[in-house]
Amino acid sequence: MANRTVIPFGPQHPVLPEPIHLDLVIEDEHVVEAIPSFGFIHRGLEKLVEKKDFTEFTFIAERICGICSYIHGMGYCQAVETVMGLEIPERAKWLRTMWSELSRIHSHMMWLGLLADAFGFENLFMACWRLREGILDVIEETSGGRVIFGAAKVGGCRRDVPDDLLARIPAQLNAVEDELRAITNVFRDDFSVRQRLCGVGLLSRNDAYDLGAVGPMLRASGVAQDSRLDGYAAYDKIAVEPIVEESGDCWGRTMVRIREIYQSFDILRHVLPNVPPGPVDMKITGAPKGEFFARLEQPRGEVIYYVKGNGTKFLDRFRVRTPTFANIPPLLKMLQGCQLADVPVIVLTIDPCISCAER
Amino acid sequence: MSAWTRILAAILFVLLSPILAGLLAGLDRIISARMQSRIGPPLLQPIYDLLKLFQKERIAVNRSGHFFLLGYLLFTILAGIEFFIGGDLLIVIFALALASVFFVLGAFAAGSPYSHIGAERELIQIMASEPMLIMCAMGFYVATGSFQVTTIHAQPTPLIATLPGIFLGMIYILTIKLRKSPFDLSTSHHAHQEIVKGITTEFAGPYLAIIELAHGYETILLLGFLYLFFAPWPLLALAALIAVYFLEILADNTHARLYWQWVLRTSWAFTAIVGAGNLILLHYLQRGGTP
Amino acid sequence: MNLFRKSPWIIHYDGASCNGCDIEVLACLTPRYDVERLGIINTGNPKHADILLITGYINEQSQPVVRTIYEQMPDPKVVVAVGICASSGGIFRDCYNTKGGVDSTIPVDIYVPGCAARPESIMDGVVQALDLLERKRKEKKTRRRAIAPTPTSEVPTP
Amino acid sequence: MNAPAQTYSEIAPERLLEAANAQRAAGSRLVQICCSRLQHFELLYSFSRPHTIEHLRICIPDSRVALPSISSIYGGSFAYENEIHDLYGITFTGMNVDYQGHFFRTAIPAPMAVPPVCAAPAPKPNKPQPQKEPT
Repeated sequence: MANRTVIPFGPQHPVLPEPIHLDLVIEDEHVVEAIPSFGFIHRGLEKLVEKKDFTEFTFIAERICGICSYIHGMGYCQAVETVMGLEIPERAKWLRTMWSELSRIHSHMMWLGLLADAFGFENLFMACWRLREGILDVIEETSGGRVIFGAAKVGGCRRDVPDDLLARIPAQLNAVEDELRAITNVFRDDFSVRQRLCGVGLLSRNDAYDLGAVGPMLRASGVAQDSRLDGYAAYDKIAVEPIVEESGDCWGRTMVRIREIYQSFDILRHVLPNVPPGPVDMKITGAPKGEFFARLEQPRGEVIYYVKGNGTKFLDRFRVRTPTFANIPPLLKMLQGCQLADVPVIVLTIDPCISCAER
Repeated sequence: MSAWTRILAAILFVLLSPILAGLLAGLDRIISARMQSRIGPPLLQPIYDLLKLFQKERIAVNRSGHFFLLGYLLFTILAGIEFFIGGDLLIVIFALALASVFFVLGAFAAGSPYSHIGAERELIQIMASEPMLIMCAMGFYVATGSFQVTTIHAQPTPLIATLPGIFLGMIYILTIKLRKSPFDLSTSHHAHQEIVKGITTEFAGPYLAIIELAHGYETILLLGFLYLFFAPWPLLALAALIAVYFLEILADNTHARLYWQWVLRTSWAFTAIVGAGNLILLHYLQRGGTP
Repeated sequence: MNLFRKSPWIIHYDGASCNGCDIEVLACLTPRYDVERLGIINTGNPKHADILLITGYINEQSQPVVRTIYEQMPDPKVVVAVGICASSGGIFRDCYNTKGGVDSTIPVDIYVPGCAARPESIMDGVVQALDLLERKRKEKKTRRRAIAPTPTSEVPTP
Repeated sequence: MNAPAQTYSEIAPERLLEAANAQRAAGSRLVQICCSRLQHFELLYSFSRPHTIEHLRICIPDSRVALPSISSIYGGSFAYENEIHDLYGITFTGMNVDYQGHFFRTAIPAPMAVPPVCAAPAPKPNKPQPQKEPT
């Protein structure tokens, strides 16, 4: 069996919901080399910024990716607002924080399910996705949409959330959190899950830093980096402690994400009673002129929006560097020498969002 | 058994097994779904699936592959007939092994990398499960002095009393044979897998139906093996079979898929300890009893 | 008996989309929506599938992939375009890398609206596809009887 | 906001490797490389330490100017460089992983190298015809 074979992995593959293609050179089920190819979802939406009005472009920014949709829209708006020197109303800032934390929880829970599916644990997949519906219910109640909810707007939020609804949400969240404990315990303690995660896809601290890993990837390798510390939206009034694991393997990354879910629940419990009264958006006059890099923390890691305006309604350049794009070099590093059975698990631990990466 | 009852048993096996296996699989899917807090498909779903597959278009990937699949089906049925007419257990095991080899050859002939890896893994699974099947036959022989299913079936005391270790080992390899987690390496019924559908990737429509059909016969045959342990008490046997099958579903729903190295290692270790241990102990006791 | 109505196996391919519809397609499989009630299995293997669910539009690189998947599926088969992007290109229609909706590459039978399409409407689309499957099988059978045994005759593409 | 200070500094293309080496010695992380098509091509290399973010700006008149790859210093930079090569047609020399123009396969070669049409409401129904890039 010791001859080399090349296995085409993807672009249509049941374990990967999204098209990415890897040519795996394998020898006895060990991956010698992984050669990825991209471009299956490349849309070129950055170029659209030259055809669409900068306020209208928010909708396209939200559709960079359907999973972290809200944070994309919000990050774009934040970059434009900084260029224009706008200070958005306080209530909008708190609502933005609320929605981005809800997005983080829903994204991480979805990811936990997909990971379980990748190592063949169907029951766990179903359990995670069942609970995720509870979070989607909250998102739907507050914004009207399930995954892409169009609540971001240059200058604030597109909708206000009534105070009685805000008061009701914590109880809903607590119910989800209670049930989630049982599931995350399985990820932490179950024998067969640990067999599949511990020591798989090791990424050392130095490699993670040098290759430019971001988000849970970087934090699971022991680097405390979290863009929420920069204090955008209402994060300057909330104490956020970066969650760090030292092991640097798939299990460590799972633990980082699980602990982040609970952290987000805590943040939401702090945010929801403290949303100040007032308007949620402001009138926009003029057009952006200047350039700015906005850094935000997505569920998948640090995301960067670059906006360059020329004083007209149409921006010169919009660029987004998504976390998945930054995590591709570390992924290739981890895939070398792993087992074929581990490929889906390792690919999933970067929480790949190919739509984000290819835009 | 007279010639006529034998023929009747053979016909009943050939006709009823697919229906029985279909119902069993349907129940399996419903119970799995309930474990996952879903409602699940109708009870007859596997039968609908099978009939639908026969109506699909035939895409000829490789003719020899299809010939091998027919061999797989034929030898599985032959093994089953030999078993249910009360024939020789060794012939049953050899026919079953031959059927598996046909299946693997069929997948190798298909020529896609996924089905190749699936076939390699299937070989490993055969390696993991075959020793236990042979040990089971040996156990029956040591306990009853015969390889004939009729003789084993006619024992006055249930064999579970003397062969508990062999029974445990058979349950273990049943998980492999039913393609349940953590042993769903070569292909898997529902869970998504890194090698897509593994060994069955390249077979479409009626050919996939043949595989499903053969798998159904194999399931019934293996349950027949387990029945022999309780032969004098049919009701207890039925209860035991239901309990075992439920256990398999439970294992499927509480485990991740593991590596082939792990599967090979543990199944050999487990079957060696419980199976061979049981055999040695039994042999020793019998000699001690009649010096 | 209309077996295709009872046992539709789906395969999902993500063209160039934003993922919103993809995760909704997956959500259909999970406890709240549970399409296995209708006998639907997400096979992930084109050779086993009856219904091709495509989300997102077609671009330069995904075009041959979509075509291959479609050709690998044995007849009868139905294509469901999920979401606005898959139907017409949607919000990304003006992008330089867009070839248009799924129907620019393969024949589409059912269009599911929405951005992102909700699980309910995806399920509705799939259920509408079920009747088509049986009809296509019958059409093919009568056609084959009419024009003698040419086993590789394809369903004409509209 | 207590966001870290962002500094922009312009350097000559020849000094790129030297500057990247200096960043690496200072312990910075490569955050991103962004190319913009204005009347000229403008590349922004962003480096970050925990509390600062520095952008190095490089301006080149057209895409025929080849730039040195910094992948020998920052191993992960190949992704950005391949992307810029495919979308803007700028050549990088000495990339550690070179996709030869197949990182993003687009219908038209170097689609983003077209300068922006500022302030025009842009009703552009004529889609560019696909052409194969000679490789």
